Amino acid sequence: MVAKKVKRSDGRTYDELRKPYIIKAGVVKRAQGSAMVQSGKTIVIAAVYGPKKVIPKHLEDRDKAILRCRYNMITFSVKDRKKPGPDKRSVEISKVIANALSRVVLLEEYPRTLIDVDLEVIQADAGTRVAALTAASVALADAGIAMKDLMPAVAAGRANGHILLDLTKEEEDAEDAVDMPFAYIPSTGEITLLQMDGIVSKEEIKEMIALAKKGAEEIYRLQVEALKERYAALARLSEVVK
Amino acid sequence: MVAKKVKRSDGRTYDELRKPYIIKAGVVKRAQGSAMVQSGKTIVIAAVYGPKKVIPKHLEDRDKAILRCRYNMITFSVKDRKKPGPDKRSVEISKVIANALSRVVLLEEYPRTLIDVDLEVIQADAGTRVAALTAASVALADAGIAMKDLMPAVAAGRANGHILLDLTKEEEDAEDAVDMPFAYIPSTGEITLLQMDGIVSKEEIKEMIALAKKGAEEIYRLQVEALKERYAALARLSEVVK
Amino acid sequence: MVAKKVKRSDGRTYDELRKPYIIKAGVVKRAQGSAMVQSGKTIVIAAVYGPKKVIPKHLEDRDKAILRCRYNMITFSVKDRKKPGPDKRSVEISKVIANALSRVVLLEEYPRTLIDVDLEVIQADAGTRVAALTAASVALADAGIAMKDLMPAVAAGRANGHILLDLTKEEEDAEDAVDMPFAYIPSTGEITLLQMDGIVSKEEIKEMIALAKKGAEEIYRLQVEALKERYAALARLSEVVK
Amino acid sequence: MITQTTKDYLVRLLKREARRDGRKLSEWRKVVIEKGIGENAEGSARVKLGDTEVIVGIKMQVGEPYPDKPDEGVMITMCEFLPMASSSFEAGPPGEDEIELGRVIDRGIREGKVIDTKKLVIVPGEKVWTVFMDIYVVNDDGNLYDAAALAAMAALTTAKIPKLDENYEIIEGEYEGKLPLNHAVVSLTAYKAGDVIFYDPTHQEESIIDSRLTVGVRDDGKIVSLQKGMEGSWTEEEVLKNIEFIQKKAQTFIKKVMK
Amino acid sequence: MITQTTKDYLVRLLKREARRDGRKLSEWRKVVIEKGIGENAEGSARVKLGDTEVIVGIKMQVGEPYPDKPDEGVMITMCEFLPMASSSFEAGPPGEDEIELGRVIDRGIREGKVIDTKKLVIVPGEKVWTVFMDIYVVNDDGNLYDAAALAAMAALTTAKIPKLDENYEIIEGEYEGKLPLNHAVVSLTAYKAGDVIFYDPTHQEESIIDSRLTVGVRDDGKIVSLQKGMEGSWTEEEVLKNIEFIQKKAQTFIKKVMK
Amino acid sequence: MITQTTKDYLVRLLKREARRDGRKLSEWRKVVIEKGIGENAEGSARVKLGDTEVIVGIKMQVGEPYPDKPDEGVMITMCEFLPMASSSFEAGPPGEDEIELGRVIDRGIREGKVIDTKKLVIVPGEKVWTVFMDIYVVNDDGNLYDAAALAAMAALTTAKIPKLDENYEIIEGEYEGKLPLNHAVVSLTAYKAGDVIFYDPTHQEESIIDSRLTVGVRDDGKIVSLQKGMEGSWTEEEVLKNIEFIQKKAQTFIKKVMK
Repeated sequence: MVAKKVKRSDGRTYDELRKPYIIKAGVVKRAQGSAMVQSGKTIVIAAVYGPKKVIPKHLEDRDKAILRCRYNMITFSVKDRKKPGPDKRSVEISKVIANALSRVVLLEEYPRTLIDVDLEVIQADAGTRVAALTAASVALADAGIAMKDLMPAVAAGRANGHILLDLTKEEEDAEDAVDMPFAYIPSTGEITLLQMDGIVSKEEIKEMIALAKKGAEEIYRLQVEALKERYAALARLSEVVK
Repeated sequence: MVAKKVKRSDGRTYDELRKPYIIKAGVVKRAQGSAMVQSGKTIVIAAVYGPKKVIPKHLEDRDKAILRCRYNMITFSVKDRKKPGPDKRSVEISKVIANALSRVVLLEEYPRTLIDVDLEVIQADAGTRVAALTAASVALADAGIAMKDLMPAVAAGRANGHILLDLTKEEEDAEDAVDMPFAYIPSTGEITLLQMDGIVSKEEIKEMIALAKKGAEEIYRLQVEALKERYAALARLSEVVK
Repeated sequence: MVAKKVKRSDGRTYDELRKPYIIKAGVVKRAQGSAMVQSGKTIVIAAVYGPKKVIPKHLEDRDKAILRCRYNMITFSVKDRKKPGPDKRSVEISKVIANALSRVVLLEEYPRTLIDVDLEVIQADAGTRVAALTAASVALADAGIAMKDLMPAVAAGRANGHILLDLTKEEEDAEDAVDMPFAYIPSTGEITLLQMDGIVSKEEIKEMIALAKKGAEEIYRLQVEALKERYAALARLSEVVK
Repeated sequence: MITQTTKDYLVRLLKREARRDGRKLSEWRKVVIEKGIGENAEGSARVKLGDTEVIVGIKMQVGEPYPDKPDEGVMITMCEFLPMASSSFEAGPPGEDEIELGRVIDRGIREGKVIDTKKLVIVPGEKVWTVFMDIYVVNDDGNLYDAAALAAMAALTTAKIPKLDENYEIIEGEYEGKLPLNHAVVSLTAYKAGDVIFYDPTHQEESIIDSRLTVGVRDDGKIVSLQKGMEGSWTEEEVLKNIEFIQKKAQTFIKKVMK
Repeated sequence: MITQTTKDYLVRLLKREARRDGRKLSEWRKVVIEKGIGENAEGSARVKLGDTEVIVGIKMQVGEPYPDKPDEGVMITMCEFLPMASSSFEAGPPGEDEIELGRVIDRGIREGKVIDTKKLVIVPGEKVWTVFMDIYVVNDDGNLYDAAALAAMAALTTAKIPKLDENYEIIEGEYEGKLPLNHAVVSLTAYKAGDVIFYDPTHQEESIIDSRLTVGVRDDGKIVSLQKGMEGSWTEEEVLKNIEFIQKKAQTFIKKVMK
Repeated sequence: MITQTTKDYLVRLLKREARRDGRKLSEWRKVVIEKGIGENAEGSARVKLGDTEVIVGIKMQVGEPYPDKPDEGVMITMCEFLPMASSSFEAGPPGEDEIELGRVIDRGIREGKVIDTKKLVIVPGEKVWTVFMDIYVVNDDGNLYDAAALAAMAALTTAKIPKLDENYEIIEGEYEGKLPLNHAVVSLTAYKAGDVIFYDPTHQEESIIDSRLTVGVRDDGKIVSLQKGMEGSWTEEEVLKNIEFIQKKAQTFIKKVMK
């Protein structure tokens, strides 16, 4: 892979995350854990409730917790008002996100329980599912749920002939656009979410994966930062309380 | 409050209930208790089933009965055919009626049970929710369910510059119309349902409440009458059976 | 009833089943029992799962099995794409089929269980409910569920002035068309499904029933054949396995 | 809940051709037909059959014809058992019992060509009258099938077609005339408990019934619909005998409804 | 879950006119109003009332007028408690609490004639603007009614009408001007626990509440809506006294919202 | 129900690169493709992959284009697991497994630009063909993803565009010609159990699978879609290796489908 001179409309290089890229833990007070991810104009909030009782009981799993995700776009997150309620797209995304998270959450430690993860897209400008997944693992950690690791997620793709990291909606609308949402566990090298739309060669996929890994590692550092800040804030708070 | 000369299109004075205003208990044979209220052209039937088992069990309240209301307009109760099934309006009305009734029904006497109150608007000409509530407490009493008191309900409001009792639909369609549904326990002075739409001063609210109280007291007497007649009829029937 | 010279568009006499008329058992591998019925262009598949646990438990019948049918037309079984999901017609047909089957299945032998019968109309050219019912009892037998007898079903009707057996859609579209779906237990003479649309005299109904009985008896022989063939195939298979 | 003792007693009675309320096997309870019970409906009726009570309303709306019948109006039937009608008390989307009853009533009216749908065209191929026939069961003391059939036909006889303004909006309170009817249809239902066939059961009697057979009959004596219901079975002879009986009996009921 | 001990403690505090966070009975928590929080909405606002957080978005769509109001635009209000907002955590169609809150907020805005709907006509009788007011509860720390009322009014003040092309399609990013408003309306809510009436409860305090009374007030001091909620009751005197209090207090909040 | 003993046995077999039915890890079961199985569909096909059976029908309707694509036809994919297909036996609205399968198949066809949607315009901006692709799983013996992908593509190759009369109503039995296709796309799926990757699992083998990777490949060798499914994970190397394998293998399947 050669370093490339790409002129992106928002001034980024091909391998840069959007600016601002912000992760903040502890944004929803009532929740056991929560996080917000802002990636350019995309804003997603994640919140976690659980482990809790499964109702009705016959749905519980005696060996592990059930991890349930709801990915939802609020009506005014997009230009054309989104009709409230789940559609097929949000059902699929909720499923792939829950699948990916199950790889890092130690579900076996919470048999016969339910862990609920609510993912709300407040503003959408492409990359909402990866922002949601990135927020989700921070929210789970914030909730004190046992995990093997954090899981950063990011999309790589192609627009106007270039392989790019973290596409905006404008870039996704390019004639030759390719979008590849990607989630990754840096410590093990495991790919936990991988989807792709668009017409590409195997070589381009290779390039996109490499780029996505790089982006994911950067996001991982921001996830850790966010949690550190959160713990520091909590520590300050407990000082005050004392 | 000054006595007023108001010319209402149906010939009533400002503080009169519609004619006919009829309450009749025991109108639905299968039900444990039932009642019909006719207020002018508005006709509502109430029927009660319960206390009965709660299914599924996990919804039951160990300390008291659950009181569940369904307020429903039948399709041909209104000029424009009402689509079958609950809409937001009927969900809200069902809720405020159930809330009001909970103030008089001795729910603590029936722990872990469900009391169902079905309220069907057969013909609508304004004032359906207060007619429904008036019918409901008679139906509950007819069902022999322990209650602190009966609860009459009536609307006061404003049309064409006058504060009026028990508005018709025609009056509610006035340019300056105000509608204030109201329920009341005469023995304690408790207001148990209070809603209002329209642009008014505090003084007008005061006037409307006073008028509504007066109307409610009249309706209370009709409720008691209806139950007396019902018991008399049942007594006659048991004579016959003997 | 006089023998009639009727010219039907597909060359059949008035009392003939459509050609081909095929019954085949064991067509859906995963199911406990299954069958396919093809009647001319109408094709229906039936499959049986159960007896199995009833969930939720409070729906179970302590005295017998619940027999649940789903009659469904797939979207491309008809010229105008059928919207997926149940409509009122399919709910009614599912019910009358379940009712009819309950007359032959020994439900008392399987208390507190559920027997599910799925009936899928793959291609529709009239007579789908009787084809479904014919397939259902073969599928139940194939599943080894205890039954008093098989139950053949067929429609008789009228088109263009003639009483006819097993009408096609073209015949059903005649100006004077009458359709009478009919199910029958040959060994006992019991009529277990009977419906009728259209304007007829009592004499015509008599004639249609007689014709339908004759058709049903023919179908009964094909049902028995299909099961024999199925058992033979299974026997051959078990030879091979040995 | 009806106890097994009561059920056994009812069975014993029926075997002696007797009924708890003294009726004969083929005797109906008192029928009360009230027409025009809903001021906001284009047509309406209430039928009481003993304590059973069914109300039907007819609402007319401007709608589109079916693509395959551009020159005919449309009829849509809805049937709801009000939660108050019985102790099963359930709100929600129509269940299979409601759907079956609604469809059986619909079929009689439709197949008997009761409504002259050709006269319900407003703009050929584009705008026609949609006739909503909404059936509500208010109290279920048995034999909903007959009560609903009578109420539906009674309501149709009272229905009027609203006047329309130039934008095809309904002018409230003004009417073109009556809903044009070709025929009257009533369906009656035979009920079977064991080997005994009888008519117009109460709710209590329904607890011992195995099967029913509904027969739609037109004012000209034609049979227009059949529906065997429930899990029991019928012999050919039973079917034919009861069709014959209903064919005659229905004329009496049609007269009551048309009054 | 809030324990009985906590509840008892809160009751004892209230009886002494005290609250856990040191506020007076009629003292609100800190209110933060942020306007324009959603780039894809035609209008939006976030209100934080202590830890309670509500966001409201205004979306404008070309739609049809109601047949009986051909010369007015349409307002539709939706209210959803996001699952994250509280530990009840339920997705699904709106429940009765969401519906009541949505309808109470809607009623204040509608009855107060806040939006000048006469100016939302595009083609008279055919095309008008539909104003969607979508309320989302993000975090529930009590008194959603006031937070939602403030957020709704704040969002309306920021709303713009999109430009349309010749086919009545919205031109993205271009606007005709602001959504025309006649008035500002805010509703505030009195809460009652036993005999004590107080304002702006936290989620914890809500656990001991019997009833609430929401009063919609317009910038000209007029009362535009009332809603008694929950199972408790109010005396006439209590009602009038709290209406009077809210009537005044609301003007302070209206000023905050209009800034 | 598949017992733990069976599962352990299957795992042990796979570790030795062996399978219960004697196949190699990357060997598919016998594939039978039947085209034109539904007379009432505009296109249709049945695919059997061993005992797995999937049928797909194509229905064409006159509809409206999407506002942002006025000059293109529309494709809508529906996927239903018939209750008969497996012992989970559930009727009802599509669950998440059906939705995922439907969307993965849809994505391959859509992103591969298989249908020449530009040629499906009837009246530009107003009327276009809507192509319904309805996928039904009749029997689930594993690897529904490959069976559905093959059946969908096979059905598309048989689809015809109906003739329309002057009112844009379909003339039954007459056709303009074939549905215009630009390309053929087939997706194949790699399955992973522990560290072993293999293809075309039976239902029994699926009980030990951790993850799957579906790769959509076009007749020109381009990759058009990816979908990692289930809870397991993949290394970069595994992903690339299996993409490469499928890229080649798919051409064989495309040939079978296009025959």
